[in-house]
Amino acid sequence: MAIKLGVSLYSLQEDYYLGKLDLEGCIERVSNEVGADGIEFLPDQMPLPGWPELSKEAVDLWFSWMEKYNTVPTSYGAVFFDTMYKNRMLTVKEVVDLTIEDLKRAARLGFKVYRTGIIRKEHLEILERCLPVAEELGIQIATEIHAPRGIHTWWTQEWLEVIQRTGTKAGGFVPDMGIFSVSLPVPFVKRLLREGANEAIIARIEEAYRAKEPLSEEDVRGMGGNEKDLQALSSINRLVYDDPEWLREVLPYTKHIHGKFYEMTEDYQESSIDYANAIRVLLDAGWDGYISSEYEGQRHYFDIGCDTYMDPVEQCRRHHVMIKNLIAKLSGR
Amino acid sequence: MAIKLGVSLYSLQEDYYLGKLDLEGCIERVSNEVGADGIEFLPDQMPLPGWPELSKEAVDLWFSWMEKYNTVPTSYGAVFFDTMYKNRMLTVKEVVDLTIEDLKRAARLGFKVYRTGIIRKEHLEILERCLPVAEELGIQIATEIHAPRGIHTWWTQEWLEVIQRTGTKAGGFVPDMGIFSVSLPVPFVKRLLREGANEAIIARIEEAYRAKEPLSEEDVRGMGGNEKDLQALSSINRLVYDDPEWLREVLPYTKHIHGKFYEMTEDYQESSIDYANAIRVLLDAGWDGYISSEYEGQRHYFDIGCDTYMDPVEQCRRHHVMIKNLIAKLSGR
Amino acid sequence: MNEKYLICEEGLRNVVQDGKKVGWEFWLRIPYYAGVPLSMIDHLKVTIDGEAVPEEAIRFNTSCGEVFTLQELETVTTYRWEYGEKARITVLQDGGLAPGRHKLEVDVALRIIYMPKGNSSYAWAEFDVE
Amino acid sequence: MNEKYLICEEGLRNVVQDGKKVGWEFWLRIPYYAGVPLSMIDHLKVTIDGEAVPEEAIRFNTSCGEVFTLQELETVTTYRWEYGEKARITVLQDGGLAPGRHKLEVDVALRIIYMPKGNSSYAWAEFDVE
Ligand SMILES: [Mn+2]
Ligand SMILES: [Mn+2]
Repeated sequence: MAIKLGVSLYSLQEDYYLGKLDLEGCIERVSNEVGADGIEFLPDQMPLPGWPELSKEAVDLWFSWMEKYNTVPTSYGAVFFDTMYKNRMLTVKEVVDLTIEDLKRAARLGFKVYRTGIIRKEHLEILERCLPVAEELGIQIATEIHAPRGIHTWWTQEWLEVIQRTGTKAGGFVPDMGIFSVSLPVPFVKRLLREGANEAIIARIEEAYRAKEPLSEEDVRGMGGNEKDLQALSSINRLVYDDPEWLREVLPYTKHIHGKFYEMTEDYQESSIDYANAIRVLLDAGWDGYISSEYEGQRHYFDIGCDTYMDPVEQCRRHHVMIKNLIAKLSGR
Repeated sequence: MAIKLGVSLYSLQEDYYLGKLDLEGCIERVSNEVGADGIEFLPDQMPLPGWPELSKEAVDLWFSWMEKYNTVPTSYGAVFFDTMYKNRMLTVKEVVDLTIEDLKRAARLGFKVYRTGIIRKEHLEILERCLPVAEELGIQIATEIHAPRGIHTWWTQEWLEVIQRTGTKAGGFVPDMGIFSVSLPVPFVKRLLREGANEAIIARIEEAYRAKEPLSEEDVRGMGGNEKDLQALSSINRLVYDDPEWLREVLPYTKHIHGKFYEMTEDYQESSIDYANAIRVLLDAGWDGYISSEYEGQRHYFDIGCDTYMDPVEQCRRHHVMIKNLIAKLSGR
Repeated sequence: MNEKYLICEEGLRNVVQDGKKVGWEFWLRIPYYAGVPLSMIDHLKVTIDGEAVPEEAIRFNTSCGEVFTLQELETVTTYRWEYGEKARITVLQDGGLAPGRHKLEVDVALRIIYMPKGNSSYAWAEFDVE
Repeated sequence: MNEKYLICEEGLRNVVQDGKKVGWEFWLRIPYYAGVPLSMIDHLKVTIDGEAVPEEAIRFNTSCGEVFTLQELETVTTYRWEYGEKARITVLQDGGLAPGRHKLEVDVALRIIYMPKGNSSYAWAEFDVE
């Protein structure tokens, strides 16, 4: 199939944070237990030895893992360091220089997609200035389309304008499936309920969100909502539900997708995100690329401790089953 | 002959500072007008384009000049950046990393000697940690033996200890001929006299220095000395006259020498420095390497303006004549 | 972020030098989902038994043994606080902490570009000190 | 060092923006025998007609067009003040300088490792301003 499946090691972050897994361990579990070959990682989260210097030894180590676990590098999760110093923002030239160094590291590690994110207007100029180097390196600079900004916002549209104006082959996007959110993340709602939110009020907040008639603070207070209900409201205001059809506008420049999800049930459902329509568009467009599972639910279980964590590996496995099921069903197989 | 002659572009600094010469112009004048082939330069003084990044283009440009002017790179004048930040000194590791990068640049430009200088105790550890990289690059890390410190001071002796203890082939010295000073720099005395110093008092200060019975401030005041005479006294206290025989202790680790001088007369004399005895030792030891002329007299003519500058190119030419004359005379040719 | 796991289970210990208690220390994980150069630590406030520790008394110890004051951290771009690293935080205080139970509070913020309002995290814990 | 040539012969000029005089500027060479990263400028004091200019009003302009305050310079390691470069120094001052003769004084210091007491240079010049 044209849609390939991978995992962002971001999904396994809590186990790494607490010292239960190292970088190799994460790759091993993705390969052996999720059964996927596409590896996305954030070097600043799970650095190779000596990072941010990248020695030949570190490169060899990386590829030895890729070979050992039968995996391939997909997308490299980069960050901007504009805020390096307290007394000033870095200049455009300084960020360009750092980004070019980073692009080279990504290319040396075999990545074809350099996922970054436009935050400030300056980033458009910065990334445009990096495009020639990216072309030379054969890597795509892809800005993530991520809530609270969607496809029809300047973050996406102005980068699209740069791609089309320059005619570059090295510019693109990583749409994050979170832009098709139909409700608050399930584990977040569970936590709010543990903390005292009202189930009925949250249900009405979510209905109003789906009806595109969002409630106001006054509305929620009028229903007798407490601070936790208001937290649900302010969170839902930062969610995005883009029409999945809009994906077609960016798919020609998209090689990689973030399969954001918050909680997979035992029967392979993720009720917070409209995967069905997104996958339908991808299939219809004949899109080719990796979807990286990006699990982001564990943090909502911190209050009740490590032992009741959802297992991120099992979560990613279920996520892949869901996508495969959708593909099978939608393509009539 | 085993003693080869070159010029440190440091000698031409004022013309560069005032925009009369660029880096290529300096090399051209050394080659065509001094008639020497050995080129020493300080990249921080006369940087190649894009410095401190060193592009392939910049390297090609450098070697195109070496070819065009029939010159060879001798010693690369490096500096330490410990004081990069106002709020702290750089750590040993940070300076090691910067120095390793710099060693690589020096090696790429074809230099065989990396002239640096030990200032803080930490520099001993820093340079020792850089030795393995220098060995790999085939470049010698040479600390300058420069007044106010001479051969028998810790700066020199502790680096000698490192060289002998490690058995490295990549550690050494650049003796600066200024450690054989027999009087204040001639142009400095001329300036002091223009500014009101007393010729007789300065002569007595210099005599006492040569007799190793230095005068005190009280002595000079007692002779009726003024502030300018006292300036001569404090300056002479920072001069060094090492026994030229001591050179033999460091010559086995010496590939390059700084031919410091302050003013060459028309008949090829430099009266402030004991070149005769130093050259005698070099010849007797059969020393092989470059002496880089390092003219440092122009600054003392700033007060009477550019037009009366000594011409640094002519000064270096005369300096080479002096050394050749000494070699001929001392080797009985 | 990660508030529950910021202060590490290693607890609170006195620092003894030449037989004298010269301060105390604890271990801290980063309040973020990645590592950062140390210069991106925007503030690190420490409170013990309800009393704020003077900023000048705080030292950040890197995993490779460098020691920085908070003021020095502002230019430290070449050393990182890695994700999951337990950074040792030392507080210089003659006599250290008295034996017994103490309440430690930390408020730590990083400068992250997509968090324009700053990323400040608060955590507290109680530990017995010998 | 190089005191005679620090202040450049380009003199002193008002800076006009949208038809208004918003400050004035002059050009300065480095008081050293090599170039340095801008963070190594330890201080840059400017005096006009005997009056010290407030530090916050001073701007250092790099040859490639970046503009930094003196406080920002403390972390600017990636841009250099090259040996022989005429750096444009701007002083923000509403109304600029009145036409006529003005006395400019500068005191500039770099942090150089082998000059433990600092390397401070003083220069002055008088110029006519239109
Ligand atoms: Mn994402
Ligand atoms: Mn020298």
